[in-house]
Amino acid sequence: MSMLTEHQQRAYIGGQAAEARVNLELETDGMTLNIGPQHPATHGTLRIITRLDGEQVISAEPVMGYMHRGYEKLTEVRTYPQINTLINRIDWLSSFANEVPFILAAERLMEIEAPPRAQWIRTIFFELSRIANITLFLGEMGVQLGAITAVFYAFRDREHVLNQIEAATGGRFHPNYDRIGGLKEDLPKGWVAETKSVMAKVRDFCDEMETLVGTNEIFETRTRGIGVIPVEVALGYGLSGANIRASGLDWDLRRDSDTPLAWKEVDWKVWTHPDGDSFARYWVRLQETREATLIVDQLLDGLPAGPIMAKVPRIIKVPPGEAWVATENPLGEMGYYLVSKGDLGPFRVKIRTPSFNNISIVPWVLKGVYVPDVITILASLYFILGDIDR
Amino acid sequence: MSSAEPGAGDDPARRPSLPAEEVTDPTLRAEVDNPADANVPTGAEAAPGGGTSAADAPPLPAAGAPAELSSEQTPPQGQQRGAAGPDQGLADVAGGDAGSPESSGHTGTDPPVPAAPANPPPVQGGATVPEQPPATPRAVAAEGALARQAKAEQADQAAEAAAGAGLGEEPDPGLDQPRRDLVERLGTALDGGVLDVHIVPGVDVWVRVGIDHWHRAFEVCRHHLGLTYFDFLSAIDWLPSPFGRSEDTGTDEDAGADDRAAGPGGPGELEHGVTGGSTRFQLLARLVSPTSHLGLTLKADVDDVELRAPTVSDLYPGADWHERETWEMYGIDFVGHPNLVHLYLPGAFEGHPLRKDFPLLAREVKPWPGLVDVEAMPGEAEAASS
Amino acid sequence: MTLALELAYWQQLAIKVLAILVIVPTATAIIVQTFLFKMMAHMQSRLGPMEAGPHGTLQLMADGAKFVQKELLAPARADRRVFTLAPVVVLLSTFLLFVVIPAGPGIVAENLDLGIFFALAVSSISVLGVLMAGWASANKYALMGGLRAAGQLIAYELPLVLAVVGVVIQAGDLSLQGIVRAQAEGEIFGFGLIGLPFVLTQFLGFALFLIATQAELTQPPFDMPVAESELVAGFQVEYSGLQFLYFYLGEFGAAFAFSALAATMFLGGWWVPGLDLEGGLLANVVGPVVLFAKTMAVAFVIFWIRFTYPRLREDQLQSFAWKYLIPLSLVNILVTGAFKVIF
Amino acid sequence: MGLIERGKLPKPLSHLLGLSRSYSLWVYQWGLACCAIEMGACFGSPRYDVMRLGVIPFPVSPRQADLVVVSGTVTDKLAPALRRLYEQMPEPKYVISMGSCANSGGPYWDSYSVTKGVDQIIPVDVYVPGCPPRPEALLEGIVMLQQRIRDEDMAERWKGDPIVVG
Repeated sequence: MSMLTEHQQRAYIGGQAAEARVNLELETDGMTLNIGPQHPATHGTLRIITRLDGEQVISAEPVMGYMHRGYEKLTEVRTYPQINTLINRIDWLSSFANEVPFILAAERLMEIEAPPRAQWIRTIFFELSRIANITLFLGEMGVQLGAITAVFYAFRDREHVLNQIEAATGGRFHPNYDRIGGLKEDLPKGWVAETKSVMAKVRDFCDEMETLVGTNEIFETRTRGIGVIPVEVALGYGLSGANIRASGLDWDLRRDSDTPLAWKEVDWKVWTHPDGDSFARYWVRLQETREATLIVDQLLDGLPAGPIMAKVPRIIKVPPGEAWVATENPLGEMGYYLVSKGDLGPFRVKIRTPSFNNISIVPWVLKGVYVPDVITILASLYFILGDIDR
Repeated sequence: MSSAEPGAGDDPARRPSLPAEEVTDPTLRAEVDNPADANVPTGAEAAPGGGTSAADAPPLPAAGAPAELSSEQTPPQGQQRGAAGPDQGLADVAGGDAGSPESSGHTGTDPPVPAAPANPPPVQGGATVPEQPPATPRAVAAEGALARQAKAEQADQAAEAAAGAGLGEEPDPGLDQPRRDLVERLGTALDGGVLDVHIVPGVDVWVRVGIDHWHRAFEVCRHHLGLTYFDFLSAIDWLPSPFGRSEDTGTDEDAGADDRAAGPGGPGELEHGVTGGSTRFQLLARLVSPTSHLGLTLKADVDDVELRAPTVSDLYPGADWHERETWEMYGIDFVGHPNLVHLYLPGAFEGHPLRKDFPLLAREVKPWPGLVDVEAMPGEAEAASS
Repeated sequence: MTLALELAYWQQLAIKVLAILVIVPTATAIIVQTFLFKMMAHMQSRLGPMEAGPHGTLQLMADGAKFVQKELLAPARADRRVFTLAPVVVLLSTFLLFVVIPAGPGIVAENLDLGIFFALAVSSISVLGVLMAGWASANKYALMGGLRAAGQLIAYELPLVLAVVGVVIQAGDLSLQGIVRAQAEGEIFGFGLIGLPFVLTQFLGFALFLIATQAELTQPPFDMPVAESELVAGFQVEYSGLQFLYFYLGEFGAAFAFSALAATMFLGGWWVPGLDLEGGLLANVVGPVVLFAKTMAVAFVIFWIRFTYPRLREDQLQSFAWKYLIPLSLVNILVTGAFKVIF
Repeated sequence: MGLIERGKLPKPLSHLLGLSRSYSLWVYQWGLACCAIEMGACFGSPRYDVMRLGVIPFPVSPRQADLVVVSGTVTDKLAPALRRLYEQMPEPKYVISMGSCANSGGPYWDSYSVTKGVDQIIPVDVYVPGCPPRPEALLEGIVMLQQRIRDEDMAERWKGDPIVVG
């Protein structure tokens, strides 16, 4: 009998000692809460280790790599067309937008210009994939905060856009439609008129989202003033896209960098918001979706005629050299640093993805925040796991 | 809205359907009415002086050059449009700039589309292609606003650039004044640290610095050159892959072989890219100025033996994760990094995957199942017709 | 209960207990089926379960039968006894609520004089069940869920009770039959045909009651304890199989019970013009149907709010209760009292 | 349930229980990569609504789920988490492996960090090929799984070799 109790005593004392050690560094025994790797709030498999004091977060450390597929190593052992199929699976919501910077980098090294019609169609599909990506965000933001109905409307109206992408490219959202020097094939008959009507539907969807979620008082109390990111901190961490425009910086690669795509020929506007909080990020993305539908309408009006493929040798060999091309993807600035030595495949491809930098600010922005706000801030930063882990 | 003149599109619903009064929040309404003023930079560099952005874009499409050729030589073929896209409105406002000639396709991808009506509209285009949009596309509101905004970006940077542009000397092809200024001022600040520079006018600029000047270069870029935006940091392993290109099929093998025979030597030979280099591992980083949109790519050779580099996460907090990833993938140790632990790979992963000599086991066991010998197309000689 | 044949007391008791044990699960099934599956689906422009039974009506039978077959898991470090007891406690409070709700002149399990007082006292037992579940599952998420639930239910117990006080002052009687009778006999400025459903005079009380019920049932916008995106499933994280079914039944049973209470107190209960209050076959048959219809109407509003609104943060939720709901309900009581004295 | 396992139940009753199991498959949200968006379109969008078939996407914790759709790339770092989650699900449980990444590593067949196929970790009942498979393909996988559950005999352990859709 006594042996048993002595064993229990030793275990008890051991437990106390361990407990004391933990408390030593913290005056209160903080609780470590593990959000993820499987968690409805994180879009996929991001794990965040948070030390809590009651409901407040003392420190948050994201753990990644659960979706790391080693893209940069795989691109070194593949030829250019094979890489093209691989990279549109990085940011799987707007997959056409992943192909464009890589193709532009290769074209810059090969000094080939795609004919104007191809550039215009590329811009149209770029904006279509932006709409497909951000409409899901508008619905998802509602679900993260508890309004279940919003995401169903998002999925319903996103289907129309996917139909248009599939009609022209064959894939719902992994089109693999871009080629070095142009596009795979031209648009099917009647596609332009159909896309016009889909754009009108997306605009109605945006208005619906604005009334259902945007101007909802509880949504505003949950997001206004939460997760405020000033501009300098955003610049230091390399945030891009709607996250930095929501902090007030008027910077959009579509207008500011000299991409050969057709944004210059269209009249559109870059939306910014001075607050920099979660609501601002949601609001900027909502306006960007509307703006994207207007861009597509104008592009469809002025679509030039002509060939869609420049003269390209059948076996593509990019001459030796290095090129960096970045475009304004729906999530932010996505760029490829292509190093080629004249082989069938590139020598080294550095893939700069927007979500990687967007999430690197999480430890800074989550300090001293309530647990429910962790979800709001993560939802408003809007990252895709494939983008972070490559 | 201060947009200069409406673009080709004529539909009145140009502005988003968000009527002003629906926007209740005053800050929002201010935002909707005049976007350019709303982005009062809080502490960040003010929008650049008119001079910089105008000067940044030489009106004439400058010569794009492949890496090897020195930047002055004009490209053999294919007009590389270089101008960063000032348009009619901007040029007038900036004044003094050699106004872009009426027909210059500053953003035209192909030779500027002639003002004559375009060739017959494609069949499925449905509506006839409207008359070719006026040669000068609408001045983008924000860019115009940027030019008008007189605040100097950084006392020395703006003055220097404005002085350069003000001279109004004849813009010869290949001159890319803002990027040259950037490199000169970096060179003076590092006094000798800059080992090699490569400028592709109007496109990009590479600078290779010594590894001991690496931290100083970042400091200068951040505090003096206004490159406050941290883009990325990574590394390149210049050792040619000992596993060869298992992708090449039969026909490509011989095509590839003779190139390699003529080109750089076998696997042992290190052949570096744009700004040269001597060691196997080379650090690569890119910084951008969020206002003048100038990007600078920094490179530095890492000594092969001790593989060590100073960390820059104290200057740019974003570098923290990039350096962890580079350490994990290449094994380059970053001195002074707060917590250099695995980022992507599970703890027990040994080896550095992105090194060229790291084998991809699945490929060694069985080459790509889809390896079909690509038979030559009939009439291989003439290129595939468009 | 005045039945034709004289029954010994225990026989009447057995019938009553049996009746409640039958009514509550079927009522919950109807609520879940129509609202949680069908109404939510149609609100989100889709069909909802269609395969099980004609037009998906037997979906809940399939769910029930499946949950019975599931393996009962409990975490190793869980406190076994408290772990299994928690769902029973939550279910108990739902069943007890139905004791006092009158469905007709003669149809009421126990016409207590303190009817409404008993109902509110019993409804707070579920807080105990939730806390027991939260603590016993030895899981961080469950613990946080349990603590949040305790804070929230207590914070919203007060407006619930105070909203009811207004009704009691106006009816002058605590027993639910009395409240129904008061509503039936009252008249508005001499026009007595439709009686005086208290919602007309106590609209503030009705609104407060609905908001407090939404919080009692831990439904969005007050569903912090079971917040999917943060606490995974709050205190229900570790429950599987039959125990989860108890929680499920408890949650929606409580929804039915509270909307029945709201219907009785504010919409005139089982009485409609034309039914005599003393009893008789017609009233005893039509009464339950009327009560059911009014309850479904109230439940529709509750679930409608549930599917559209995002959830409030913990501190906003508490401040909303203490700063707005409780003062409002006190004002309501003051006004009702003043009117009672004047008229 | 011990009773069902030992197969003592009369034929019609076990068929009825099988019927109820097939009509109320509570599915567990375990979205990984691009297939998760197609799974979301299948679960959450009105056009391919899966609730019609009685598959309810409500439960959030594995304890209440009896079907898990592994949709996306399973990496070596994620394998232990996936294994632990599978074990937390109560017994009559089924697995659908959706997409070529989950089936066999897919386009990342030569990657150093991707597990080549989820069946190395957990037993799989239905394979849905495609990269990403269309929502209709997942629906077909679910319907075939339901047919199998309906006439499944819980007594014998071996459930037959896995179904491959299409």
